[in-house]
Amino acid sequence: MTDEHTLAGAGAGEARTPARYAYYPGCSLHGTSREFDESLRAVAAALGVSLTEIPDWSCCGASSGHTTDHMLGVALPARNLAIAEEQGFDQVLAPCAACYNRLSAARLAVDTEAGFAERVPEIIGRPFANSVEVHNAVELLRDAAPAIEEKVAAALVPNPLDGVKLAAYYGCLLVRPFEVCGYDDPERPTSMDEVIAACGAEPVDWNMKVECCGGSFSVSRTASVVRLGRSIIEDARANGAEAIVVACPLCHSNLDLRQKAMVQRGSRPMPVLFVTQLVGLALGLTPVELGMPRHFVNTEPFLADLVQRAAERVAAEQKVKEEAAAKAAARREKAGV
Amino acid sequence: MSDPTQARSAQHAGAAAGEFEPRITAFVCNWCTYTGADLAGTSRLNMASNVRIIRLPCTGRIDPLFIIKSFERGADGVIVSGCHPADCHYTSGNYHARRRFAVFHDLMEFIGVDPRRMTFSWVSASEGAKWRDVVDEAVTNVRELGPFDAYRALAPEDESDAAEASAAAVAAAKSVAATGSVAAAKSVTAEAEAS
Amino acid sequence: MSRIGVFVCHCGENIARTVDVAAVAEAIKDHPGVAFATDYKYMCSDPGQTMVKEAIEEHKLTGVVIAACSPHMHERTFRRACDQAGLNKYMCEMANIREHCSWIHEDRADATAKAIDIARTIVEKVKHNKPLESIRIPVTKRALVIGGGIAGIQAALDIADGGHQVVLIEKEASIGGHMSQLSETFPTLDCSQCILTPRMVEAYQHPNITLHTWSEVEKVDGYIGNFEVTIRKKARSVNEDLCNGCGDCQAACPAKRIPSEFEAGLGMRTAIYVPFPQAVPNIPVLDRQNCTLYKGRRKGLAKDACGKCKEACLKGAIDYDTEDTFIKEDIGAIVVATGFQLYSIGREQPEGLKGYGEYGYGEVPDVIDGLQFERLASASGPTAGAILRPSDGKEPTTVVFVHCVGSRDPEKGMKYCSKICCMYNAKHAMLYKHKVHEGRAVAFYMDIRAAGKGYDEFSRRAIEEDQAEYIRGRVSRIYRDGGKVKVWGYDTLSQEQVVIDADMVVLATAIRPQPGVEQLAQTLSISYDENGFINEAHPKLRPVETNTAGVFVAGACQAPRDIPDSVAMASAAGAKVMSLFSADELEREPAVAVVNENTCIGCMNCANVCAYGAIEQREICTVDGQVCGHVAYVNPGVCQGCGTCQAVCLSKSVELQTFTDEQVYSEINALCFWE
Amino acid sequence: MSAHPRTLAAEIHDATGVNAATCYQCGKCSAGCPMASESDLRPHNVMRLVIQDRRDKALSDQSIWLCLTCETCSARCPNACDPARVIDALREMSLDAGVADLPRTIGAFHKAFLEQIRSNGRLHEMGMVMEYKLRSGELMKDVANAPGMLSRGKLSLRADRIDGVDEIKRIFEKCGVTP
Repeated sequence: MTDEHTLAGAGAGEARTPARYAYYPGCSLHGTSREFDESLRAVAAALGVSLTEIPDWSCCGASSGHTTDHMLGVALPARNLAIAEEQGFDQVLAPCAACYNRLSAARLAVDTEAGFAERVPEIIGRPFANSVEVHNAVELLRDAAPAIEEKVAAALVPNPLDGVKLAAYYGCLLVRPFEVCGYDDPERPTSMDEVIAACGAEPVDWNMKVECCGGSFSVSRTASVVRLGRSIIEDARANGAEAIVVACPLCHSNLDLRQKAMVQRGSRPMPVLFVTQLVGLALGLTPVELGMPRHFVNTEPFLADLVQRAAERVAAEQKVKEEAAAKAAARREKAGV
Repeated sequence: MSDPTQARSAQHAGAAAGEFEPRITAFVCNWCTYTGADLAGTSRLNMASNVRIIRLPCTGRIDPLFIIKSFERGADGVIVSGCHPADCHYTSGNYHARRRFAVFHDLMEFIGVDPRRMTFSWVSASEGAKWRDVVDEAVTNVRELGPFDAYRALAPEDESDAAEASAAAVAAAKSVAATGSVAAAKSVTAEAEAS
Repeated sequence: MSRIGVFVCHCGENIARTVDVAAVAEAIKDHPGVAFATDYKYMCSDPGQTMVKEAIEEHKLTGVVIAACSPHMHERTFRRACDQAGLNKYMCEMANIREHCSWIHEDRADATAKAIDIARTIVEKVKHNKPLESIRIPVTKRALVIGGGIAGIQAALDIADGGHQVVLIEKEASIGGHMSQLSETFPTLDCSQCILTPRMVEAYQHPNITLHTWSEVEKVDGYIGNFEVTIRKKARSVNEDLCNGCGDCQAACPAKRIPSEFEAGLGMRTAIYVPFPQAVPNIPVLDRQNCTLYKGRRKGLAKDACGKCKEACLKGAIDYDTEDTFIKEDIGAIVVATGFQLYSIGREQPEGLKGYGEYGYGEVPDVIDGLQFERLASASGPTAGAILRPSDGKEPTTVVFVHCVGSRDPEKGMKYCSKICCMYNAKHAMLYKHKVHEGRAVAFYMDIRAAGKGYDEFSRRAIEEDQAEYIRGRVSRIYRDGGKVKVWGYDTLSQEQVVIDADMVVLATAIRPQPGVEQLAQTLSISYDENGFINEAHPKLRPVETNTAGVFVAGACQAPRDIPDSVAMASAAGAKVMSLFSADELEREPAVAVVNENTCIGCMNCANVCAYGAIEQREICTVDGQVCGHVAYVNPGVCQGCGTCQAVCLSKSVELQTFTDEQVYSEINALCFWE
Repeated sequence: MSAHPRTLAAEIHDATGVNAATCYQCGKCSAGCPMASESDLRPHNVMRLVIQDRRDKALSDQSIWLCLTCETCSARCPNACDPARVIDALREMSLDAGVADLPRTIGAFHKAFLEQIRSNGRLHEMGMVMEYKLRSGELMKDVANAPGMLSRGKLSLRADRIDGVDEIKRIFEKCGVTP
């Protein structure tokens, strides 16, 4: 029964109705991670996916909610699902991994826990049939991978991401617990790697894909976050990644905002991109449109480098062409004389 | 899965209050379910005491008339249980039984018995706990349906003619075992009714 | 008027605790047709049986009901007693008031009432029992052993030495099974090949043993003493009579990079191959999946793409066009010894298993399983016995051994204990330390289960003498970290996280039954448990019998087993077979169907549903020999007594002895609920 | 324990559906726990306390508040003991019992967070940080980042309050939660 919603659309976009989502941005995308919101909207537009923000949506409670009270942790997300239902939607897009996890967990709880199906509507004071599927941004992009590939191939300008080594970082909330998320393998997820590949970049094989970054301790227990974040960044670096790709505001602010404390002085900073920003770049959107300047780890050197390498590739190709042309010309002359 | 203890606690409460206590006859095969019931015993799995077991070599041996007969003799419910499909000790007996009872099930209301009074299940020799659950669930269900006395009138001392009353339905069920068609069965029974 | 004696057993306290046995005897005493009723502490005891015998004489009993345990427990016992007292043994039945009553109820009143019902029901049945004679059937003194591992070999040799014919079939190209892959064996560290190979040869050369390798059971008909087994000999493409095992074909084969099953993927083989040098028989098979010629044929090439082995074979033993052949064997008894497989925990998982992505098996080359380590440690293995890790062929200086991978793991693997891993992990740690003295061997375990002669001493030796570091705790993650393999563990004794930079990790993955054992079990109509292991007839008293008479079980196909257990079990099965073969005929319950020719309308519904083909059509002739119709006839030798025919009989003309309509209806009526 | 006729394990079972008795202390949870090095009780120790019905220690130990709910333990548990969920339940009980020894900072964080939601329906990070600092006393920590956050538009000074804020208040009341 839980599969019905958590697994829906996994690996099969066509299984889902034409991409029309009730959009649940969540607090972070209105605050510390607005570039996630901006880049998602931009990419969605480019891919022809319609997002309708859930009117008057409220916070999902994040870890503070369920840590304090199980029912609170279910009721807060449920209110938003109920509104989406009211609006006649059958699927919600929750790009923030924390929100996605809480919304999905709430769905599961209402489906499986005794009495919840009755108590939750009573508590949120709204009718609630628990009929709305919850999906995350990676899921959306994985299913759109073919479309992305096409667009990248069709582009007139060279793809700046061509061959760039990127580490897909899933963290916890996107893949665990499997009963709640279930759209990808909890130990060896591949969805974000598929998106990276679709963008023409090269996903690196590394070890910290699903390790925890310290999540909600960013403010309250920074030391832990720094310790955990360091091992993640160093492993990505050790495996040749030029940047880390994430789909979770918590992971992002931890790895981006706290990175100074994580890496030794002098070592090259490791840009941390939202998966939507990555796709945006592949689709030819500008860094500004994608909110890149909002990052703490300056992405400009990285982006400049990409452009540079792209230019070099073009030049190289050009050279080959010209030489070929020259040879041909020479042969023609011989023949002519 | 209904709460296993429910049936029993209710039973003792009921017995005390002199309330309705379902009487259930179980037709089980010797190799799987009977042995499974033995296992329930050796595992000391407590269960409702309303069920009386009649041992047969195989569910394939169970003649639908047995079931009708049981109801006619005042059983409030009947359990038929044998080996899992493909596990039949006699390779295919339970398959034929299944085929037959599928039809028989359709004919139940026709002969005035609420199908919910019947439980068909597969309990293997290693499923003592499952047998316990089958028994307790059957008892709970039948208790809800209340006593069955539609056939009381049909219960004379000489059973034979009472048997005739429902023989038509059975003949139908049997002919299906041969023809495999429910429609055929229904028509046969209909004729029997008409005549 | 029948005179039935009812004997109610206390079974010590087992029945008496919850059932008022005296009350049962009292209540049944006045039941019509009951001549005598009593209760006693242990009916199955000698005095108890004597009591039954005396009562039969004294009260001129025509039938006996023993209200005690399950008929599966003691029916034989009491029927024998009646027989000795001169009462036809089929006039004796058990009323099960223990398993089906006293053991499953608490309320004494309920239980007693039910016990009386049960006794009454059986009394009513016995009233309609008829004296019957047991059926005597001939026994074919020829055994089939399925599986050529150590268990199968042992069973085959024991039976053959006992002077009986044995057909031994093996689905692989050679007998020997997993034991032939092992390096050394616990707890003695003697070389596996050295003790096994002679047995393999012995089995091959034994005058009483017919060996079919590259063969499988296709079909089994008949019953104990009289099975007819169809064996599929898979197309070998090599004529077993002509081949002299010179090996020229292998040398000539161009397809040389096929992962060898025998080397657990650590070595390569050719497309035409003998699995290993000591193979028995030393006759190659052609692996058509990987053969260049057959690949070509599958592509539909006009002419054959290869043919080198055929050219190379001076005996002309190779034939590319052979097909599977089928041979029928008359068999009296069958021993199932199909053995085990190791649970492979790579990315592809069997239905319903979550697998172990966290352990990186199949992705990190230096994470291997127990069998692969056996091959590394084996003198005949791909490294000639040197412990070298797969990724770069270097000698690992730190090796981690992980116990219970997929075992004792209800959530992600098997919930049972695989039994042999604790021992072979200790062995592996030792072998490694013996070969790499400076090396570090770390074992993560949950419990050390070393119950067996010399077993605990052995595993202690690994720790005390060979300094294997044993850490109590499961491993959480294993991944490649540069040239190392990182292992995240936890020491629950020192309460610390443990991270080890290993060079190689050996996973002791769970023991599972061979694939396809379910189908085989269904072919033999024997049962298997939820893990696919063959069920024994009784966990304590009939450990090598199955629920189908004449079919026995030995070795790891019944549960995870080590070599000594498998061999012991095989010899036990062999002994069972020989006791079956000790008589020329065997007795069978006369539970067979009989047709009443006067009422049979010859519709042959019964024949259609009979799973044993026991029912044939017979012509009815008039006095002057004119055929005037036909009726059904049941062959008592073939009939197994399921009674399906009776249930579908439209004219009530077929009757299953011991379960007649009369008997069943009496039982139903005995449960008359109208007060 | 007389105040608690029922065992801790029984209450955990009601709250989470987890049968603590299935935990055989293999330590796989603790082997992968990212916070193990920082907390005295590791996931399997917590399970042990539940099995042994050591309520006081289980509810009052600080470790349960150091759990990141990253779910690694639950994802790899061989017995579906779901330590993450059990710890969640323990935290709740611990608060109800008023014995929670949560590090001031973390407690302050959760309180500040929930206070924000209760009064605005959404998280106003700036407000949250203020609230948090007042509660935690860590007034100067992270101020260095604040300007950067503001300049990058990551912190807004104005809280956006939702219309249905009363609904949210009611949800908190009905769940009996007052930050």
